Amino acid sequence: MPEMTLVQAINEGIRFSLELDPSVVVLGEDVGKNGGVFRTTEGLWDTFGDERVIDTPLAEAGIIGASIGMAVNGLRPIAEIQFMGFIYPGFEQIVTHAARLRTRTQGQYPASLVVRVPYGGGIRAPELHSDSTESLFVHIPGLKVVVPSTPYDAKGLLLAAVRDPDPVIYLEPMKIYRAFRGEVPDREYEVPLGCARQVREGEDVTLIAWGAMVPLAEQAARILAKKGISCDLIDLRSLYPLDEKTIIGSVKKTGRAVIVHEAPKTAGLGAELTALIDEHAFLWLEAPVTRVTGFDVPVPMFALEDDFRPNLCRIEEAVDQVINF
Amino acid sequence: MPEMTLVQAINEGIRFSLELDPSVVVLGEDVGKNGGVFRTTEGLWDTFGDERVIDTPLAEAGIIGASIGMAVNGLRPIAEIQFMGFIYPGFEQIVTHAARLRTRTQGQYPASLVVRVPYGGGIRAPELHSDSTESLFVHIPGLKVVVPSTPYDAKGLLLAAVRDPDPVIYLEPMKIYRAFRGEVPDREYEVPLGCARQVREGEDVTLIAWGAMVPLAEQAARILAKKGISCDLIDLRSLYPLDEKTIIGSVKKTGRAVIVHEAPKTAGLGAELTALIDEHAFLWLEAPVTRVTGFDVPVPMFALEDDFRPNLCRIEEAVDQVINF
Amino acid sequence: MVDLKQMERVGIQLVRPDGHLTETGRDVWERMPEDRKRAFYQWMVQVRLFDRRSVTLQRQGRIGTYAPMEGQEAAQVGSALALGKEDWIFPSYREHGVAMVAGMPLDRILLYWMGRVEGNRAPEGVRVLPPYVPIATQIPQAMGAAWAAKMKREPSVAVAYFGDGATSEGDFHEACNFAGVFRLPVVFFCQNNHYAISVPFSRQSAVPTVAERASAYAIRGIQVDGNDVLAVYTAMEEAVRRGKNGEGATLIEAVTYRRGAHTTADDATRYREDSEVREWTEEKDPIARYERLLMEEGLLTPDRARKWEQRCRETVEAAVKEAEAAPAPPPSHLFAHVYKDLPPELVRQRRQLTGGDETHA
Amino acid sequence: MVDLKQMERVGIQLVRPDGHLTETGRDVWERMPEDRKRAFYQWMVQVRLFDRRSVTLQRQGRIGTYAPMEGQEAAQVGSALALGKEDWIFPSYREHGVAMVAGMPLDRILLYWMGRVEGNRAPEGVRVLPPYVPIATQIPQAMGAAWAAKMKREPSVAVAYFGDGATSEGDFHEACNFAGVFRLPVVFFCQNNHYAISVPFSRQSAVPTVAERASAYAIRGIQVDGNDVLAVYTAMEEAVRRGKNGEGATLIEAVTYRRGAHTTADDATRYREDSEVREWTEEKDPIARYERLLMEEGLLTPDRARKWEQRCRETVEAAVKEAEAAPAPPPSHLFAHVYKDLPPELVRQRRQLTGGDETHA
Ligand SMILES: Cc1ncc(C[n+]2csc(CCOP(=O)(O)OP(=O)(O)O)c2C)c(N)n1
Ligand SMILES: Cc1ncc(C[n+]2csc(CCOP(=O)(O)OP(=O)(O)O)c2C)c(N)n1
Ligand SMILES: [Mg+2]
Ligand SMILES: [Mg+2]
Repeated sequence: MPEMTLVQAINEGIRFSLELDPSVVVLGEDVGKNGGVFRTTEGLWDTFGDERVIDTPLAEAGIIGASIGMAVNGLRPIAEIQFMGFIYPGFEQIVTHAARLRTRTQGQYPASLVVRVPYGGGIRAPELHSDSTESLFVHIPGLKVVVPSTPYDAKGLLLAAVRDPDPVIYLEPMKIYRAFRGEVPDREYEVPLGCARQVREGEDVTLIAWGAMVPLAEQAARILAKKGISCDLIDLRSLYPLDEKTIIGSVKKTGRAVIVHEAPKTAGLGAELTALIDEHAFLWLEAPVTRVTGFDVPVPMFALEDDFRPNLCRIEEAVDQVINF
Repeated sequence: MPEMTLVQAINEGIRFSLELDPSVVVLGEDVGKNGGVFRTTEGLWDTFGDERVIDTPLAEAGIIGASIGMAVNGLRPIAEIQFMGFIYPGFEQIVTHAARLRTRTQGQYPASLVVRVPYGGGIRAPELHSDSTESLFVHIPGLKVVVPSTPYDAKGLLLAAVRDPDPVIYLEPMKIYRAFRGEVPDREYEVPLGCARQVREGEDVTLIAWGAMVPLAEQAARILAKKGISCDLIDLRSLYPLDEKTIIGSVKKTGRAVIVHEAPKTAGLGAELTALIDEHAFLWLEAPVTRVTGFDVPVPMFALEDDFRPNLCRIEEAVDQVINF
Repeated sequence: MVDLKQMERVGIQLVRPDGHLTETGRDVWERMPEDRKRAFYQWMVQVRLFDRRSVTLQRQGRIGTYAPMEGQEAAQVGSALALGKEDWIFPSYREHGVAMVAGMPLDRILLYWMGRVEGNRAPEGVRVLPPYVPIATQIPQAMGAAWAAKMKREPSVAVAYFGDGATSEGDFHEACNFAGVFRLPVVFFCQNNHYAISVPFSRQSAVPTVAERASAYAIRGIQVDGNDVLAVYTAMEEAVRRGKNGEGATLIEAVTYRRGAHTTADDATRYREDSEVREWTEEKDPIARYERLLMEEGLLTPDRARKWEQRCRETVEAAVKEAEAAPAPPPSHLFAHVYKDLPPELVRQRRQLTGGDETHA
Repeated sequence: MVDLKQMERVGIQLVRPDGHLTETGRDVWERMPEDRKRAFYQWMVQVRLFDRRSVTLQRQGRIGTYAPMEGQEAAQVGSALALGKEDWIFPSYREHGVAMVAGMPLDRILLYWMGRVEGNRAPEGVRVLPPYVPIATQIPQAMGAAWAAKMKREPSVAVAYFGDGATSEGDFHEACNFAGVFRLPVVFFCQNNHYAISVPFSRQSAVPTVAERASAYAIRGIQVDGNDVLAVYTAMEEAVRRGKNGEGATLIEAVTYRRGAHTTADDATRYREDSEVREWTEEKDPIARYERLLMEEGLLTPDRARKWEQRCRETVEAAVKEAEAAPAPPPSHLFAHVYKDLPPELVRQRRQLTGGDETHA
């Protein structure tokens, strides 16, 4: 099986989607001739032409609004927003329309589209390029939100997202775009939305992470294992819907949970996960659910980004804390 | 002391602000000659003129962007967004700039401004007029978010918000704009941001609510009192920063908490409150923190809005549940 | 065909306010089939009666807040009649006239204003999207639908209906710009009724017409007398033809006036002069003008007018009855169309709402 | 004063690419003080050397991703030199030249590209906002700052600097529209360098110039040769004068070219022809042209040019040293300016970060 980076796997996923379904189109800034600023769409413009891989003007509301209109009229758009920090001009179109069109039209126009968004920090990107505001989208009923953390999942989730009847925000953790390679089957396959990935089995504490936090949590789990603490590590993959069964099941087993995310803490997705666990596994909990997150400050410029982001030390401390509560 | 509705008290607050500080300006759609679609700015245009109470073109990014620029250049803008469902075109200006300008300029330009936003449902308003997406703003570091639920607080919080050095999202619960009158001193006073209001003292369960949910929770508390259950009812008033002391103190006393909000449940502010309580009062909790919220569906058109919104029955049930857990 | 190019920017008028045809108007008129001439009238009357009835229904508390469109009948009927079944309509909240002409049943329109989401759904084959309440948001979507048609090589246009106020929003700009760059078969149909709620157009725009904004996008811009149904129809027909011919987008500004308040919750006397309202009502009414023309041309008699009015009233009444009799869906209908398949948390929430009663809505 | 009105839409050029003055250019030149003539040159050289040095620093890993502006020196220097201390500058991420001229110390600009937020803060009295990275967002804010100046009756303009790509964003439209409606003293200064990253202007706009978009807002629109420092300066001076005179806003399109990549992370060969780059570099360079003029006018000798270059290099080196020596703030600096006063949760988080060390950052 070929080994690829996350970026290559996403590219594969898009390529397969374009090949398999003539109604799929890709649109966004620099996605065509340039192959995307991260090369995610590399080669697609050459293969599928200017009508299916479209460089648009610089206007996010235009891109997402157009995508909704295309979906209404029978296409399957994959829109790219260049960085999560630049999705906000298109926020209204997502929140007010993409998310609600199925309900508003009683199933007639479900706005089946995918919005791909590189997100998160850790790559010393310029200012305002490192937002991680996934919880904003998770709060909006009608949307689905997914994040791959392995090349395998990247392709499979993308194929699933494109075929999904509902609008999907597909987040791409930039930090691990090229951090490692993984096996990616050279065929059509789907990783179903709504299912978490059990990365590692353990008994003492549940670790929940997604995107670029997964390899970090894995590393933490390995270190902790040496100290005799065994972690049940869950890669959420699907931020909405949540795989409650896996999450709750794990916490019932371990009695303890640590959530790791890059976004600021207050009202981040960690809060929802805590509340979910509290609701469904209250009697099993041996310690408060603990969040290791970005601090509640604007995502800093890169000189301080390592101080802002969760790190091994903070994860270990949190695990210590819940173990010794 | 004069008795006023919430709308009148807000109007008073704006009027005082305009009188006390010549750098205060009011801008938005229909805020001038028309006095605001809810009459919140009634009479102000006549008194303060077209230069200080400004009818703008229909463009929310323009309104909020202009407000930020005004703040940079020494004015104190009070921007009105007509309904919360229409704030999203201005979302980028709020999230990317208003919230971060103090940090980005190292204190030089703090973007001291107020964005007033009528929000929530329950008034049989037309479609898409009833959003309650406060948690989106609470998640953004750099913003403050407040909601009055009494005329007294409405004026006092507004005066405090206008003078606050940080950008404040001032939410106005439309449902109780005119639902009742309350005493409002005819003088300058501030209700400090960051402080909750203890509405009712009780021993058995903590009820947390804000905005239009406060009178509902009060009613529930009265009914429950008759059944022998005493509620400690907290009106948050300040959604960010949270008055942790009051919240945690109450839960430590009662051991139980029910949170009531109109917004959908998943990743709503109730999640953060649950996580906060879990973090700080874990050992005091006798039952899971329970959320009574809007369902995770797009805010419906008004025929079904009563089914969507929290009601007495659901609050009582939740209290029953946590009491009998 | 009429050479509209010549008339750009001056505002096209084919029927004068006094009901007389202009010279070009006469040309257009001669070539127009009689049933179309009648259709203009019939629809305008029907739309107006529906609108008036709706205002009354609101006063009686039988529907919620309503957005009246009286005064804009020519703009709506004229434009909608120029569209085919293959064309897409992305309306605002004031386009009841457009929706009706396009095939939206009257009772559904009423249901919408009763706060019933079922009123949003068009019958099969009627390409009318639900009313777009957040201003200007429909414009990029219409552009996208047009783009899809172009890619699929389908001869169809998409029309975005919006008001003068909407032209201030970024969405208007972005949509027009895409339409220009990609030469899309989209029609931007702006009813300039002079106000965005209370804000006059002069505070919305420093240029005196919406139409001239087209030049910033290299798309065609036309200003028509929006109270002249013939002119509106002709302009729209030409825009549709151009779109389907691959000649790109058109921005049509139909200059008109809403006689009533912005919505039934609005008090228009706070910001409009009586004399202005009177002028538009008495001198520039779209129906009176056209009625006069039809009578003069021998296509209408007072008697037939009365009969038609009667028939419209019946149609409207039947729709009111039907809407009011439409069985209310159960509360669980909240969950019916949020996702194709409900996630577990939503299944639980629905159960909570129904108290365990799991029958599908 | 030069009558710019006449030259609107055709693109103003006062110095030809070969370094010769046009007829009008000669007029302008004669009336220009000598120190200004030198300043143009001196700043352009300094800016270019700074820019080249920054690219090298990036390659050496001493600063982060950097946005080079070589080729746009005339547009930036010419426009910035027309501003006074009382004027506000809302720049994009490529306006190092503008910032420098306006008084932003070079080491701060470098600090910014080292990922240090302290680089964002201008010294007292320097009205330069931090670089605006999200495209077009600075435009409404500049408009608002100008509005405040107008209300306060202060003779000052606000300038929004942005690129050709930015004109596609809704924010551009909304800001221009407000500026037209309220006649605000704002200058919209667009450097049309032909590309938004890889996307050529022809895919950004169906109209061939940015300047003509001004007509949609009833504001003045001017296209200037952005590589002609004299023309840029003159256009900007006039726009500033108009603004301060209550004549409203101006949209200036400075036609220019970025020689290098979009940023150091970009590979421009993927989307630009070599020949195009060569043409702009060899035939239209803003500095070469002006250098030639100065030499011909006897204001510059090769020797003085070398000396000036040397001095600039030293200035830049000193700034590099200073920036690299600037003590890094502690991690707790993350919390230094989030709010005026830290809420309890943030106090706790800061403590968590510092391990209890509560010294203020
Ligand atoms: C984005 C947004 N902002 C504000 C509103 C509130 N609002 C509803 S209608 C309206 C005026 C619209 O005016 P115009 O576009 O001229 O259309 P008209 O109502 O005159 O038909 C406003 C401000 C809204 N619905 N959406
Ligand atoms: C809202 C937003 N969308 C996308 C981006 C990503 N991006 C950064 S620069 C750029 C191109 C800008 O082009 P232009 O406005 O012409 O300015 P130039 O870089 O040529 O100076 C893009 C798309 C961004 N920064 N902000
Ligand atoms: Mg209008
Ligand atoms: Mg550019």
